[in-house]
Amino acid sequence: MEQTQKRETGIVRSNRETARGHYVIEVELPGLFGVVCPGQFVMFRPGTGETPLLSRPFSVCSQTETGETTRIELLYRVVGAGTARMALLRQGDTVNVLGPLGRGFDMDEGRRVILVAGGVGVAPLIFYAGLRRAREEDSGRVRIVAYVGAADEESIVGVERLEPHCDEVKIATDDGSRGFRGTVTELFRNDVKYYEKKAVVVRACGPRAMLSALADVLDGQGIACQVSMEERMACGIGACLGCAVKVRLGDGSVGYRRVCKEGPVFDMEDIDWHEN
Amino acid sequence: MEQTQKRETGIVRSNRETARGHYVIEVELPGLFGVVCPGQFVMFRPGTGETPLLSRPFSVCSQTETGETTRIELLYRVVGAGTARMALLRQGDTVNVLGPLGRGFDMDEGRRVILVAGGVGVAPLIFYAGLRRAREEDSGRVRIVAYVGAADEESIVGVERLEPHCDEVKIATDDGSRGFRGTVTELFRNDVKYYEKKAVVVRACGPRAMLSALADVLDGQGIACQVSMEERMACGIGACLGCAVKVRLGDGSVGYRRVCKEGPVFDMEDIDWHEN
Amino acid sequence: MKTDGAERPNMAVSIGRLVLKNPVITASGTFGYGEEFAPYLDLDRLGGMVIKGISEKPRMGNPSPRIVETPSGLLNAIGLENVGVDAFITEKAPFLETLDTTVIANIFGESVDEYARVAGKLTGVKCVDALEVNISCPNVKRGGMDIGADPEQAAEVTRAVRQATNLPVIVKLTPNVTDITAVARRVEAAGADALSLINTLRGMSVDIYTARPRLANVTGGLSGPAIRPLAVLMVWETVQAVSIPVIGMGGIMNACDALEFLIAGARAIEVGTANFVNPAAVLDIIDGIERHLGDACVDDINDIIGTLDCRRK
Amino acid sequence: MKTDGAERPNMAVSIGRLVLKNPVITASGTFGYGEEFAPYLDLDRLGGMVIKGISEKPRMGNPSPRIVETPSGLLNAIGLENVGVDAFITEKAPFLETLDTTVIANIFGESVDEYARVAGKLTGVKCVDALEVNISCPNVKRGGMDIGADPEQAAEVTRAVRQATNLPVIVKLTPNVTDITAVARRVEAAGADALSLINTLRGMSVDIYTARPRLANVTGGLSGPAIRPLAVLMVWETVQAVSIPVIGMGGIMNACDALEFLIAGARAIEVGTANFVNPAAVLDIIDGIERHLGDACVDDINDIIGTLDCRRK
Ligand SMILES: Cc1cc2nc3c(=O)[nH]c(=O)nc-3n(C[C@H](O)[C@H](O)[C@H](O)COP(=O)(O)OP(=O)(O)OC[C@H]3O[C@@H](n4cnc5c(N)ncnc54)[C@H](O)[C@@H]3O)c2cc1C
Ligand SMILES: Cc1cc2nc3c(=O)[nH]c(=O)nc-3n(C[C@H](O)[C@H](O)[C@H](O)COP(=O)(O)OP(=O)(O)OC[C@H]3O[C@@H](n4cnc5c(N)ncnc54)[C@H](O)[C@@H]3O)c2cc1C
Ligand SMILES: Cc1cc2nc3c(=O)[nH]c(=O)nc-3n(C[C@H](O)[C@H](O)[C@H](O)COP(=O)(O)O)c2cc1C
Ligand SMILES: Cc1cc2nc3c(=O)[nH]c(=O)nc-3n(C[C@H](O)[C@H](O)[C@H](O)COP(=O)(O)O)c2cc1C
Ligand code: FES
Ligand code: FES
Repeated sequence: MEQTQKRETGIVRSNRETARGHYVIEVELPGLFGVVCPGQFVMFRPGTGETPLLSRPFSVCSQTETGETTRIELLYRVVGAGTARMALLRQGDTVNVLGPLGRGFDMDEGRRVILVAGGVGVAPLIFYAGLRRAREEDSGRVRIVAYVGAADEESIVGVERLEPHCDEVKIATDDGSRGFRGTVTELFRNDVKYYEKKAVVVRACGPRAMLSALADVLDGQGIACQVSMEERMACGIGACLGCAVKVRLGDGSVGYRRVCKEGPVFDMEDIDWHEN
Repeated sequence: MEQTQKRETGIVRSNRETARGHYVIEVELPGLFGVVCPGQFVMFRPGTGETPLLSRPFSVCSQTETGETTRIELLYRVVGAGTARMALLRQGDTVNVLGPLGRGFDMDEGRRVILVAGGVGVAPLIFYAGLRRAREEDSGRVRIVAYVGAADEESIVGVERLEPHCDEVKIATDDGSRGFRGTVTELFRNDVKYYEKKAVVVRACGPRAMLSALADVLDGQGIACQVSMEERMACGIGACLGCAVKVRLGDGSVGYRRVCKEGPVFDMEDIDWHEN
Repeated sequence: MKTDGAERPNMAVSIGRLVLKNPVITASGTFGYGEEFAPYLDLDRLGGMVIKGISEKPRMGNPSPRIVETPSGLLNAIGLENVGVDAFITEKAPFLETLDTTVIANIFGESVDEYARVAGKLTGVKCVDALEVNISCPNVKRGGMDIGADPEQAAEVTRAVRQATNLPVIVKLTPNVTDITAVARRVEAAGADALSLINTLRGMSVDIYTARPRLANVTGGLSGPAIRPLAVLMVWETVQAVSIPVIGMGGIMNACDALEFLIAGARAIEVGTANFVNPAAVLDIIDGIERHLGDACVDDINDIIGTLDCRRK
Repeated sequence: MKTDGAERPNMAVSIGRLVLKNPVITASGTFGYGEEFAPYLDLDRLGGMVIKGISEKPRMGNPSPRIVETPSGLLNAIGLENVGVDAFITEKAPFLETLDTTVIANIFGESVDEYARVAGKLTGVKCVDALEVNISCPNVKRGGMDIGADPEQAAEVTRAVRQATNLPVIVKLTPNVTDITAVARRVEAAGADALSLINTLRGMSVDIYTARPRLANVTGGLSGPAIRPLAVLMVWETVQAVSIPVIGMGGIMNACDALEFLIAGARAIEVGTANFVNPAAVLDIIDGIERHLGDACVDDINDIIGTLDCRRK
């Protein structure tokens, strides 16, 4: 099924706080999106009010097509004015959704998948794990292990949603209040030697600092890794050039790529981790 | 009881559309206002969101003090961004209210009262009529006749609230869909000769054009009239000088007065009706 | 002229030799090379489209963050990233040629000569109907100030471009000046066919938790509704100061905003930041203007341009 | 210096000879003569208060409408209505004398001499601790432009006021200029003790249904959050250009906004439009700054002033 990119007026079906400061919003959209690829995102904006001005990008966390409509879920954390406004949305409110946008994760590679999530970065990985499992008939059983990091026990999100799809979910908290004490990349670093390089692929999403640390861990390991990057976005469709991320080009030089268009998912080795 | 002027966070108790584009919002405020004088107003702003920036002025339409809290009702028409936002408020939402502010109508004069209302201008006159009746024991029976004008039948507001307090409510609509066909001042002009000049007082509120036409009708009639004026306001407390209305000064010259402080209620003859 | 509303009003306007099917143009840097918006609207409906600023050589642009939202505004420091004039001609122009709308190339340079060379290269490119000269570039000589802030330099660039091309030349003015009409008059005298204004206003934003600027480039340009009152005034003053047509822009989000500029005297308007909020914003604006004309029983858009009535009541 | 958070941080700042108990001052024209706000807050908590602009003779001001809201902004054309310097001294000063806060009189004139005369009359008035000279007045000679837009005239006014008073002289700059630092340097050289900026930006708004300006005065001055990014930049640039203290303002609505200016180098800040949205806004700002210092373990406000770090990461 082909993907249609549209700006739609959707209706909020539910909007609940699932962990401290973290919410899941479910939105019903008219028409069908076609298959969203995990890692793709939407530009989201409440349907009324003039502030904030711009839409905000959120990874699609789940998608259900039901006859004539599409339901999507977004998992978000309140960090500023836009997400604070979003948390006030109630059932029946109208919202604007543009998408699905960007390049998602490659889905078919690897017989073993490692997911590395920092905070709300878990959102596209939940979608990835579920879809990977659903497609298993065709491609044989996949082993999925997820590493999930958060500041503390209270702000862990998505674990209960990952568990049904994963063989194992490992948790790291900065303060050790649940699981490993430390960052999720430290937790993963301890395990990395046990994985069989050629069979596994890594899919990661989280703050840049986490992804950068992950790049360090994987450096020279020969494990294929894709990361979903975040940058501030104005348009989400490749027009404003606001969401530039620095990449290494084939010839050894550097250049910028648009997170919203060439990304948000990039091959880890393409990113220039030294600088924005 | 003395009046306390405060900025309070109130809770919306109800917010209903009562005529096309016209709403009544009931807000509960902590603490007591003291007796609000009809014609006084509040500066009102939804408690969340950044637009619009400024509070909007609304005449108090009713006030109930219940032990520890004050409930006020505002009657408003959606005309722009601020009132459109206001119409979205729901029960339980928080709002900011500053008031009561300004100078209200003189309450004790006149054994016969004529109320002249244009559109939502009826709000403070409803309050006035009710309070006048309530105080009747002390001052003897007052005859209250209300003239209410609106564009058409569907946008007439407040009549059902005026009727319990008034001996007569006369209606004018621009298109004649209910009552007299024409403006409320034309309707009143037909009657003015029947009133006994010295015994009656007029209390009026509505758009400037209506009040100006009323000033024409009353010109040289010797009938005491007070009008509630509208101007755009930023602060509501006399600080910005934004709400200037041109008045005639004792010495025949003109000057500006602040609608929010020296008004919104003025003696009709003090206003310079020729210009803003 | 009044109409009974049965016929659709005339929406065509002319900017000198340039005839636009309606007065709504997408602003440079906010509509990519057009392609990006093709999934969301029929590009042929546009009055015109100004292409992202083009320089002689490709430019990489600034580090991220390049944008930050401010109250009713957008602060950007893209750094004029673009593919360069040669790649524009080979890679981007072919798509634009397929469109039935007026295409205006926005050009800039770091020197007067670079402006002239880019103008020269774009002259004769089939899809390019006019040039918009962006003189809001930081100029090395005057350290941080825009070329366009100096009437003398602005005029010099205008003359150079004028000589390098036979295309209509629209000079885009910067608002970061004491008196925009002084620059406007000099640019008019130097041969511009039209003026467009305003470009962004210089601004900055500070992250108080890190004590660092929110933009990697420290400063940026402010666009969006926040700047509209400033833009409307500058357009109105400029219209009175020159006799060439003026294209107005700055914070236009909807048809009402567009009409403010048209009534103030702009012959056409450009829409920038609004394209980010809603990629089909320009269509709503075109339809909204047409509806307004219908409601007001005006059968030609040109009959409302410059009708602002400033007499005291 | 770091603190363990047990003690309250020092909030006092000095602007030359003037010592303020905290850096939060109410801006001219937005706080009346102070009295109007007495029901809503304890005025003694203010770092300072700038009085509505005072001229030699009373001024009636402009016709209504005088204000209109724009996106995140307020456009005003009050027309400098005020009671005049004599009535100020007899009617308004006595209340101000009862307060324990720094009172700054904002003055303006239509000529250099008028400035000097008003300054002279206010010198020695007990409640007046300093003068803020508003040079954003339209000047007949240069038709429409501000006196303050011309470095030469700005310096002349500064010199005249400097000679007429021994009070600290703060010159309030207009943002409607190509290069505010050029004006700042000239004003500094002419003897100003401090600078304050920014005043409002010139703007206008059109009612599209009547094709008339929304302000009776046609044009007005834009304030409020919309202008904050422009104000922060001008303050930051000015701080680097002069060695006298700079007071920052423009769209400060809360403590975070105030901190942007302080980090950018402002020694104190003024709060204008926010007073209209919430008459007790300044108290929230004072408390919020203090809390921020506590959270960041900084025990002196002066330790965060000018700490903006613009190095690339
Ligand atoms: C492709 C993509 C997918 C995303 N998916 C999710 C998701 O599934 N769930 C979720 O909670 N968040 C997600 N984000 C981040 C989300 O867009 C931001 O949290 C949001 O825009 C913040 O808006 P705000 O107005 O609340 O905060 P603001 O007031 O705009 O900013 C608050 C803080 O967040 C930072 N910030 C703002 N926008 C971004 C951004 N785009 N990238 C990185 N940092 C930012 C700012 O620097 C600032 O420190 C995603 C971002 C991108 C680019
Ligand atoms: C003392 C006072 C009491 C009022 N009481 C009531 C009331 O009880 N019920 C009610 O519905 N309205 C009342 N108003 C008017 C009300 O304040 C405005 O309708 C409201 O501010 C409009 O806000 P907005 O954002 O919806 O419209 P905007 O977008 O601000 O303006 C829409 C239109 O309304 C006009 N307008 C806006 N503000 C005012 C104003 N203050 N005075 C006159 N015209 C204005 C504008 O010129 C414009 O044409 C009162 C006004 C004053 C000054
Ligand atoms: C992200 C971005 C990029 C821009 N790039 C250019 C450009 O390359 N050339 C140019 O002349 N103007 C550029 N502009 C300015 C716009 O064309 C326009 O003048 C300005 O944004 C004001 O209009 P608006 O408020 O409708 O956005 C850019 C603006 C933005 C927001
Ligand atoms: C209604 C109003 C009246 C003002 N009057 C004066 C004045 O008399 N003198 C002056 O120097 N500035 C005056 N200003 C400018 C403010 O002091 C301040 O510089 C400007 O509003 C920017 O700050 P803000 O965005 O916090 O409001 C006035 C501003 C407003 C909104
Ligand atoms: S967000 Fe506009 S180009 Fe990516
Ligand atoms: S609204 Fe500010 S003085 Fe009246």
